[in-house]
Amino acid sequence: MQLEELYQTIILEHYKEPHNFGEIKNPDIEERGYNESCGDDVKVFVKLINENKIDSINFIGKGCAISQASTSMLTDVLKGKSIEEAIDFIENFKSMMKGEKDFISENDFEELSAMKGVLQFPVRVKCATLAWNTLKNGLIKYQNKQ
Amino acid sequence: MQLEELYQTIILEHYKEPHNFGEIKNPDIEERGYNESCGDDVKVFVKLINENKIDSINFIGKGCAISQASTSMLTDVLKGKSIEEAIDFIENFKSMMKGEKDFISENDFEELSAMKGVLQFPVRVKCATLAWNTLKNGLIKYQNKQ
Amino acid sequence: MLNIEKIKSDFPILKRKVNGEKPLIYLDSAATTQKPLQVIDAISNYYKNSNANVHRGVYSIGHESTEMYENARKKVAKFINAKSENSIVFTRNATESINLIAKTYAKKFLKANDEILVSQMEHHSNLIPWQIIAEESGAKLKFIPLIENGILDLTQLEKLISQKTKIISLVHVSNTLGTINPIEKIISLAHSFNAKILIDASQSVPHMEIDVEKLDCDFLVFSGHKMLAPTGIGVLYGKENLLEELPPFLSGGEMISEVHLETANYRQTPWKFEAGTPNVSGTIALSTAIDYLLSLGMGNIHKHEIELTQYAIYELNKIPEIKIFGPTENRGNVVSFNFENIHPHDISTILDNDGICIRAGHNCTQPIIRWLNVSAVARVSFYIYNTKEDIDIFISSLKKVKKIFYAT
Amino acid sequence: MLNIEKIKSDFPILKRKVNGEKPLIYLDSAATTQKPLQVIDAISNYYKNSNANVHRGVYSIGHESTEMYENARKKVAKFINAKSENSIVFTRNATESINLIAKTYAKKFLKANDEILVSQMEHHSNLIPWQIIAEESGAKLKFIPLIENGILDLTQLEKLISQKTKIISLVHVSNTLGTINPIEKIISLAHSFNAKILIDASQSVPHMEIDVEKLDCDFLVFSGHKMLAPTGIGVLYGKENLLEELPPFLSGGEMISEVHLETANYRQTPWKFEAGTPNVSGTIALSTAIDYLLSLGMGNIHKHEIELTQYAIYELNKIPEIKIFGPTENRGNVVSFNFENIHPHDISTILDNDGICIRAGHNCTQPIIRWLNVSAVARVSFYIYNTKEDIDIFISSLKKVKKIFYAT
Ligand SMILES: Cc1ncc(COP(=O)(O)O)c(C=O)c1O
Ligand SMILES: Cc1ncc(COP(=O)(O)O)c(C=O)c1O
Repeated sequence: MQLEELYQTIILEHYKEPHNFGEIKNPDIEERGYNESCGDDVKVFVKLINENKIDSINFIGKGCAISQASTSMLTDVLKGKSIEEAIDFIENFKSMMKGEKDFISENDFEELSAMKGVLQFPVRVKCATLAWNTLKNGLIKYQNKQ
Repeated sequence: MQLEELYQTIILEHYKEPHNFGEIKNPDIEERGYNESCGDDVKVFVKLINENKIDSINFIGKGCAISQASTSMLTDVLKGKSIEEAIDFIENFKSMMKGEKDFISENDFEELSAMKGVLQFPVRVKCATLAWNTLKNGLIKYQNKQ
Repeated sequence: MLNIEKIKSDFPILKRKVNGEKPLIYLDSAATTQKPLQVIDAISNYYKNSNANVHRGVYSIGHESTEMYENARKKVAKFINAKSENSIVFTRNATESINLIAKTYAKKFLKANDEILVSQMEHHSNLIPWQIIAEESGAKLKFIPLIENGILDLTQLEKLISQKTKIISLVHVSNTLGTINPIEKIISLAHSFNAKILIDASQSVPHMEIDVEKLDCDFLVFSGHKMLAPTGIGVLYGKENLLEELPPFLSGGEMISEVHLETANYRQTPWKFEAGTPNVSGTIALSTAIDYLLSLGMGNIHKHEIELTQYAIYELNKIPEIKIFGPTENRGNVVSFNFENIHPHDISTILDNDGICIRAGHNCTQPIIRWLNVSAVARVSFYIYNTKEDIDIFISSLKKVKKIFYAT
Repeated sequence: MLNIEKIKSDFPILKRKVNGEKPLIYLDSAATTQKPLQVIDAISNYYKNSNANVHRGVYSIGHESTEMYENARKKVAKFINAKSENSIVFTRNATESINLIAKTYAKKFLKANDEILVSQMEHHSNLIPWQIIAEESGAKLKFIPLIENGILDLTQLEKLISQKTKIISLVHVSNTLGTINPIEKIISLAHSFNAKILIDASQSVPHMEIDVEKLDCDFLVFSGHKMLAPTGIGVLYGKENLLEELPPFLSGGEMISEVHLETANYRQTPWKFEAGTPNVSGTIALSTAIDYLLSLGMGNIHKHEIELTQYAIYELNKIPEIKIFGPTENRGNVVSFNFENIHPHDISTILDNDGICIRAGHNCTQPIIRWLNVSAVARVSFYIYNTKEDIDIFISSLKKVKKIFYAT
């Protein structure tokens, strides 16, 4: 059943109790993303160590189960990475969500592979990638400012 | 044959040698008519006797055989009529051209009944009535001014 | 009484299966309606038999297409009881109709410090054009607020309206709340202040009898695609003398009389407002759509929709986690709701898996969504081809949503 | 080489008889073309299978219609070799496309004493919008005059253009004279003065290969109905960065991002310019029309038309009382002519009686008609479904005209 692949337990758990939800005071990076066709709205906050290593990511915003779960997973999985590593990771995830790359279900990607179900629902891919695109924008703006 | 009813000899004769073609100096009435969908353009001039009886009607303008012939006939047939009679006559002619009234082929209407053929070509009815509508506008404006 | 089985059989798309073997249950007619074969065939037949540019060719099919086009105008005029077909301007959609009035009326009449009045429940299409015109003209845009479950605050309206008010632009039936506004009352209020009033009838003309003569509104707009006709055809009704006073909107071929290099004269209303080759097939198909609606009877349609709406509300109310928005009575055939802790998108996706189309999001009414203090809503809307069985299937699919989300 | 028999059989209307038993000979494709069954079916199939509003529904058929709509944009972009589909804005017709640029570009960039340049051979649709904008902005409208048989006076153009020239709007192929203008040269001339240039390609995109990248024009417009697609769908091509700079045109649903009561943000190009529900079926059918044209090959189409045009001119020249207008070489598939002492309307009526559709009048180019010093012209124009036999029938019917008018 497709639907069960979309609404896997792990996704619903992240949706109901998203990790790292809430603002960060004085973040190094703060970026808002908006999906105009549906109104999903997300803001991500990043604290860096040494202007490069991601110390923590938080988010606020409203959205569907897919977008909330995907954002919640993002905050877990990118923690500890350098800006460059994070951008790479985001690109990889986006390629997988476009169906251009197979899903890897090891290491960091293990939990994320729950997102594979979204591929069968093309209209929902935007929900899954909103926060990722938003964070990427924020990271690149930060790099350009340095 | 429909076409032969449209382009009757009498119509072609009026077209080739229209009666009362040319401007009148110091007319009592001067009115222009324009058919925006085809560009037909006519100007009628009227000289009155005693501010009411039509002494003469002339016209200038460019147009198809139907419009030129119809205008030429108009200048003949309305001569000598009072303004009220002329307006009545015009209304009668228009009703006939709309198919609302039968064509009468007696008295003044004898020659005009050649216009009956136009009824089978609905797009061309406008050509046949352009000068008549124009003259009516002119007559009514004159009446209102008095 | 409508014979829904017969009606359903006229709509080819309703025979379609989605997501495997699920029959299509279409509950998004407020966004756009499905089309009966009669309307689809009207388009095909036009192109197979009579296609030619209008108002141009002296030849037979050119005359034929022009007659069909102008007869459609007469049909529309009669449908909303306009005195003259010269009151009917064909546009692309309701949005363009509103823009036409905003851009020509404002150009001619609005000055700085004049006031424009709209409500807080407008569709974006009846809001943004006025925001832009207000900015360009220096006029002030004011808002009739919402109260209770989403009705207009008429007390506030009476305070807001004044001799400064030059135009009121108001939705008849809200596409999100379902509210039916008391437009008769507001139209005469507007006129008592010498203000003009435009009615956005996008959600009413398709569903009930509208009589512009009786209403006495100055302008009224709607879209063909929300009433069985194809996309790309909209209507602007205007009182003939008012339209005659307005400057042209777009310009070019068709709308002119005499043209010189430096200047041009314009044709009379309504052609003055129709620049370039119009959507001829769309217009003719709109005429067929009106025939179809009239053959059912607007009264019967309205009655059928009220029944469906009441049934849907009754059934939805049985699910305790569901909250319905909008007034409890005197409402159109639109029901917006939320499911506690479940985002409308997720509802829509799960329903879609069962072949059910519902709308999820802001419905092009972000100010209402903000007023409701939610991030989005789910919406169902009904039309002549819907049945109580459709609603039963919808409700049982909603229970599946609940199971998926509330189980873990 | 085109297989005309095969092509003819794709056009249902060409099987139709008019005025009794005369087969239809359609020689007015410059006004609008006939439609092949493939295009007619594209509309029907859309409504029978996939109809839903675009960019809104999260459900399957909403996704389907949105994909079809956006794929049509990609198809159009590829057809004229635009770098990005974001350069393609869908409008109602070429006329609206020109108005869009006149009204947004002028609003943003034109000041008093700036200059706008058009030619004396423009269609009304590429003249009146500039007259209006000139009046509103205080900019001056100047005209490239005609010389000889109806070609642009390039010497005058070089005197007219200056740093004051902000935009040139020029027809590619004249719909009355058939002149093909040297647009490559004029585009680079415009750019050397930092002027923007819009090309009215209404009579070229349907008939020859157009490459906007190579041309380097800033804007280019055309209508679907003149290239096998339905009425109600037009195209505006614009360089993406230029479109991005322009303010919105019409406003409402679809073209916005975030909306508050007082303000709104707009979406990016091209959606910023598409307000309200678009003509979805028309857009999809345009895509099918392009497929049809590509399957024949634009080069083959152009070659076929040149042959027909030369043949028609050769045959018309045999009738001494006929005068052909327009240049003798390097011309498009449009032939305007007059018959001594016979008005074009009368020609058209007599030909229509033989089932032949030709245009008679001013062809929406009154300034050309005035320049030719005539009151109207007759015009034939050809497309993929026309043959030399059509022209033979046309010529023998013209001889009947002569007999009727010259006999008495
Ligand atoms: C050269 C030219 N420009 C513009 C137009 C206007 O096209 P439309 O009426 O489709 O907007 C036409 C067609 O009539 C044309 O031939
Ligand atoms: C109340 C209301 N007004 C205006 C519109 C805009 O209609 P369209 O997109 O056809 O212009 C809609 C439909 O979305 C609507 O529901």
